[in-house]
Amino acid sequence: MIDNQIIATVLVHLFTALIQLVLPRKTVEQMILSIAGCLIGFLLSVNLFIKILDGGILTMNAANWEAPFGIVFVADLFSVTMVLLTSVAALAVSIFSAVGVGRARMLYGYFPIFHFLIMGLNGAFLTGDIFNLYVWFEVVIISSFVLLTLGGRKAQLEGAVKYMAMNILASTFFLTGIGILYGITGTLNMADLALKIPLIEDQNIVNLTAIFFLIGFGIKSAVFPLYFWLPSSYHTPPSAVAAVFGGLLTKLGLYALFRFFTLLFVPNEFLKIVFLTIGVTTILTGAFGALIKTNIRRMLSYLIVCHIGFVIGGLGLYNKMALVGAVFYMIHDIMVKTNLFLIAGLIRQLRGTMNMGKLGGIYAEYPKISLLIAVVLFSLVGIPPLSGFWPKLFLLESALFNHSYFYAASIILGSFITLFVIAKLWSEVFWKDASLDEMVVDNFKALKPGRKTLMVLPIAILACASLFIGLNAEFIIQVTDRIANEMIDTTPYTRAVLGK
Amino acid sequence: MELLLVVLIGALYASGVYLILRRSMVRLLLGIILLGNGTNILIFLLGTITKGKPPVMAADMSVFTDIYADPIPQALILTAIVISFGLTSFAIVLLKRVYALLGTDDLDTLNTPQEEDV
Amino acid sequence: MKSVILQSASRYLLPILLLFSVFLLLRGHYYPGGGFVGGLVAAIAFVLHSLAFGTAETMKMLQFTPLSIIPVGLIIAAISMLLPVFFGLPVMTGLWIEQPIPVVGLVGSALFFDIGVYLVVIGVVLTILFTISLETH
Amino acid sequence: MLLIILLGLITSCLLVPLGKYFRSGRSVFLSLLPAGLFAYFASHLSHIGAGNIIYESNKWVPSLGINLDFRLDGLSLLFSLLITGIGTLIFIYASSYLKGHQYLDRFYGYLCLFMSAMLGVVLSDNILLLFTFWELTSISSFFLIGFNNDSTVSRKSALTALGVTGLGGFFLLAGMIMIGEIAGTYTIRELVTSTAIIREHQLYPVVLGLVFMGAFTKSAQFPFHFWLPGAMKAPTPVSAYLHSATMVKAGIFLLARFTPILGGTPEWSYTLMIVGGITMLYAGVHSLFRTDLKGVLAYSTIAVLGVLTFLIGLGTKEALIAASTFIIAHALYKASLFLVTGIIDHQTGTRELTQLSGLRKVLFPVFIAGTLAALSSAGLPLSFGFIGKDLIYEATLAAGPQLAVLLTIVAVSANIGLVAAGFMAGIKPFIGNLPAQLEKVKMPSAAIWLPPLVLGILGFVLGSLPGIVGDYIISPTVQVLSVEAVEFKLKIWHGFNTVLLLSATTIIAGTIVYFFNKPAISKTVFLERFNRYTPHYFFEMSWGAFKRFSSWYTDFMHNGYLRSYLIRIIVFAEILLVYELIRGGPIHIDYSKLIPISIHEGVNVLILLGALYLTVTTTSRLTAVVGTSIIGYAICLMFVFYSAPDLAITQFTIDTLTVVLFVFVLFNLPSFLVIPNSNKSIIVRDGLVAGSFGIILSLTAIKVLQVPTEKGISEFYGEFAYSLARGKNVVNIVLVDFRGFDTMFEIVVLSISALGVYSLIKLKLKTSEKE
Repeated sequence: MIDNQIIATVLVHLFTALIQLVLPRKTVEQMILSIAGCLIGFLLSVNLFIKILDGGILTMNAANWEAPFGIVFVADLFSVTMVLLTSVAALAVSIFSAVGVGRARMLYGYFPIFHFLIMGLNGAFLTGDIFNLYVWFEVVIISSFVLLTLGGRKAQLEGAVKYMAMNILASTFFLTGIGILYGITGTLNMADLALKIPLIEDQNIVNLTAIFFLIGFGIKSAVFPLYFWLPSSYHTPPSAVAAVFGGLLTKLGLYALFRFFTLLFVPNEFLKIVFLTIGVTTILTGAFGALIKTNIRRMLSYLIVCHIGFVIGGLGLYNKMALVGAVFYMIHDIMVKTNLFLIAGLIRQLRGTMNMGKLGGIYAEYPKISLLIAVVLFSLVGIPPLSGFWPKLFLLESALFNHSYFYAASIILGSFITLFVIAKLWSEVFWKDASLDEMVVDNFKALKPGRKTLMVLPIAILACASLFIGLNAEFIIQVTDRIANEMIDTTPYTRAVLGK
Repeated sequence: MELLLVVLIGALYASGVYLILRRSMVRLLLGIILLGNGTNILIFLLGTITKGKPPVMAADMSVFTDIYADPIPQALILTAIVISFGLTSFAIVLLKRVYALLGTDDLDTLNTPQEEDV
Repeated sequence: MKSVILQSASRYLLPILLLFSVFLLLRGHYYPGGGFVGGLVAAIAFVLHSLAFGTAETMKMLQFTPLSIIPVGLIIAAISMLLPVFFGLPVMTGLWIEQPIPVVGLVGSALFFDIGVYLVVIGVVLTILFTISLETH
Repeated sequence: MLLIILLGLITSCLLVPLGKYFRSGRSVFLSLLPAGLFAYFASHLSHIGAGNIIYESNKWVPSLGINLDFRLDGLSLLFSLLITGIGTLIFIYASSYLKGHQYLDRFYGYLCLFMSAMLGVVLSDNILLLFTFWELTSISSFFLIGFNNDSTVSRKSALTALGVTGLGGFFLLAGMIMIGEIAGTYTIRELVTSTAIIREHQLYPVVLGLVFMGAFTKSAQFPFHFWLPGAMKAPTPVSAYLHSATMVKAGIFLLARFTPILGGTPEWSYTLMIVGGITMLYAGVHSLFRTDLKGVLAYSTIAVLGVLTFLIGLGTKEALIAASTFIIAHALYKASLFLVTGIIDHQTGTRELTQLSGLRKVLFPVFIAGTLAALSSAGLPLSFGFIGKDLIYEATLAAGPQLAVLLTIVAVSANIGLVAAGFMAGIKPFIGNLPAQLEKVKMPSAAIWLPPLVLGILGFVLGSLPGIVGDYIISPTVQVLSVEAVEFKLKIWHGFNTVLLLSATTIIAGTIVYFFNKPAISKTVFLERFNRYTPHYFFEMSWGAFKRFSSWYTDFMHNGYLRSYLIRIIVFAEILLVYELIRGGPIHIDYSKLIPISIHEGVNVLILLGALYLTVTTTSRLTAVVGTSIIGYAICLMFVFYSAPDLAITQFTIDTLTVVLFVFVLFNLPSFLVIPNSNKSIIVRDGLVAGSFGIILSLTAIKVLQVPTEKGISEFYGEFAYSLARGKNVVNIVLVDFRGFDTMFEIVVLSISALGVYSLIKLKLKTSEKE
């Protein structure tokens, strides 16, 4: 089936970036191009999403070589959902960047690299070939290195070194895994692998291979005990960058884990225990860290870790309800975490710091912005009926049903600590009086009204997306339910790709 | 011969891991390069190796008549080599910047405490 | 670093290596070689030149910044990738001119793609090395 | 009913843009909302009073079984009327009490939100829907407690309250999910029919524990009661509304709702009776030691909540009647007392009992309101409180031969405390001599003294005509709570019996306690000596320890040393891999499949190993780089041996370029690795970790080599390379055609890294520059 539309969501960012590269000194044009590109990307992915939702899985054989001989792109509901969320987040961040990222960074390629990053994410979600996935991973990694170091501040470089070392290690594991998989099956196509792997006589080798992918993607998704790069680096780059990272990068790792461990390697008892243990420890680690951090972005970094634990645990339970919960959680998390880092950027613009001890008085001064932010904060906590509540319900239900009481307890603890730190953040940053001994630097007031809108609009867009997810939970559940079905029964996927 | 390569792969991975566990950033980078080399040889070996039969057809042929080396691992390794060149060169320059900023390549000193955040 | 022998050697080596790199690029479809290898060899030719004469001299000779080659190469490669779409084919499908051309052989979109790769590789390698060497000296 | 619930929510949303019009006295018009709702619910009195239940159902999230199912039965009607009725008075009161407050509109916004949420709790017919509203009450309470957000104490109290009720909420959620799982439904209507399944399930005690956690935290039962006195930092209308009349009773409501589902077992009864009993005694005693008016009221509220929990635990028909009646009685007189306290605070600027006296001379209507409320709280005949108290004693006396005496003693002693506390709050500030500094106190506007007076009078009106309440509200409520049919009448007069004697004893003893227990600072100080033994202290200490542990753990795990992170990652990978390797059993090598070694290959590998050794051990940076490059060239040679000419050329050029790059960069680095890294044990440890990693990889490779390789795809490439892709160098064909996409984005990777290098070198932001 020839359907170039699948790849259009990737190409639009490629060409946006290329045009921007030709205009290196024109930051305003780049800005406009960036927003336009993201908007087109968003429309394309909405279109694609609707198409997949109404129809079935679509594929595209790059270079017109039949799968499994060429590289195939597969748009199933899971990947398309991720693409759609990525494009929403990208749109918001590109608008925010117009004000949130300084001109100096724009002159040195901020926008093209941002688009390369989004392109890489979309490509990774859509590809049906493991080596091609590796290439997309590398696109993402190198773009994130550059975005992380862009500006070259001390903290940024320190974070980047750790980020780099651990992410390259992750790639090494991933590539090793690919080598072994090719060695035992002679193919790189995921659907083909899904058919060939169960036929291998020595399943021990398959399990061994699975662990390489587990470690590789585990590092990318920042699970315990592989998460260290995340709290080392996420507090350093500009908030627009941190928003993309916080919302999407770890989700790419999770996406890959879910893809590999539902399609290629179905978790056996041992792997289930490993995933569950990882889930529980990740939740606890994140919760403990978030509890004690007083810098907003450091705290958010740990909250990311904590909530990844929720999702991984869902994979460990490996039943339909848990998978629905896990995927729903990812959907919710992408919207909210992206937004929270943008909010952190806005707070910094308002007060010139992200240290909770020095912050305060925003509620008195900007009541409407505060209320907007409150909606996002409580979505994260999962106050019903906001978006975080529903997936937690699924996960908790599944955990209790399967007698995974440790996991259930850690979900409760993680949720409670999230609630507590978010309430603390609200009380410190918004309620507390602006401390008088510190000179408050309000860079926001000085902005022109149009630029103020550019900062608040993306937050409002994402908040609306969260509200939509929360109040329209039934729709999201239907989508995730289908995704979970696709994960459990992979024959539609392989049939769509291989035609048999 | 495969066994010798197996030993070599083990040695490359082991030295790579050993080097990335050092305090010096130069060694970290060398370790990463060695790990990359190890992975490449692993892919090469597991894709079955063939002596003296490159996957290139003779000028007057349009199909292969003889056995030939598996081209896929070669293509993969080529891509991987080039990609890791991109990554390492960026990393090497990062090393340079870190050194210019801190005056050392000691990885243990790369810690700005939370209190100094803005 | 600026030894006389190296200078005179590289003066002759530069054109020869460049020619060789183009040769590698064009015949890549039939023999070992291709855009990557060609681009790397060409880059090494310039690097040698810069080692002999100094980076500033090489930059002067090039008359354009290596950074600007990168988008050019990327765009060539991207267009040859996108071209089949306008013929209703999937992205990246090979398009061929059926008449063989002397020396090069059959010409198709793959060749343009390879040329794009060639240019990108030159641009990238030179950007990295020249930026550093200009900074260091 | 959905609309009824949403009205408050909509109003609160509308207040965001329209708030500026409601910051003045105009805000009093907002009380039309609760008043209207009250009228709506009141209009259902006769219908519900006849024992009918109104259901309403809207689809929301059917996949989870969460729908907007509502029910209006006696129990929900009782609470709805309290919420809207007292709400109306509070809305009127607040418009005057917080007059001129710059955030008055926000206050009403939160209040409307709360009212919606609370109505949602009592009207839900689906337990998860109930939970949804339950959490919303916690959140709105958080915002209201912290309303005076510039005060540190307010913020801390708000956080404590949210922490305690929030934690309870999560437990409740788990409990509800388990109930739903056992019974297969979340609808209360259906749950009532599957009582037996739930009660006999092995997880019943766990479910019970979880639900109790939710109810106890919300209703401030011992040992979770400590958030409630703190919550008194909220403006007085909030204390009156949320923290005495309605929200804290949500826990009681929950227990009542679950009585027909979970109740009646010994576990249920004894837990509730014990916890309720401890709470009422503990809080009753505490209330006598307080000198802050709100403190007195807070503890007496806790005591009442204890009584209610106790009665629901008792669970007999009499007890349930008593509980329902007492909820109304308490709501009326306690809200009134709070409002009186608010007026005193508002007009005199203090709530300290030791400084207040003689206020009847300046605040006469308030004095009347306070006295009426205090008398109702004491249970004087003709007051509604009297009927409530009577019923309590009736319930305890009917509890069965062994228990009756004990329970009655407990109930009487708690009630004595309540009587005294009521007098202290409602009468004490008004009698005696008026101190000079209070002579200038002015009468507030009618909007502020009418609500408590209305409540006070209502207490006596209902007390004189108990039949109305009894027939229309209490009897349908009890009907919902108990399984069998109930027939009863509320009466003023039961004749001379034990109950009357007990009531009289209570009032007399309470009065005596009141006269002998003079409020004094010294008592509060005395009480503070026991602070170390209170649950609050215990929770604070545990929370502190938990935080210290978190801090230690986080610093331990995330210590800032890259190498310690890396070693943990590697070791984790090794553990998993070794586990799988061991499970796989011994490895067999089929030597016949292997290619023989030739000399030059062997020599090449030896060179490689030598260079590797050099790279790892040298202390000179340059030597290390040279070693790495030798490795690269040797690998290149290997590619030549094994028929990979393209790879060989690429490896050669890339290796050369890497070395050049390294040399450029090392140019201004010191030439020796001077970092002290010589700690023997660390080197040995790292060596072991690295060595085992190498061995694991080697073993894996050997295992994989034993698997026969499929070559279907590469054969396809070979076959069609020329015919379809027009080329003879298959590797190149793969790169530009078969897998051209890889190459396309590989050059993107290269380009990005070049851009990155460029910006990394050229762009140096100063710290002062913005993000």
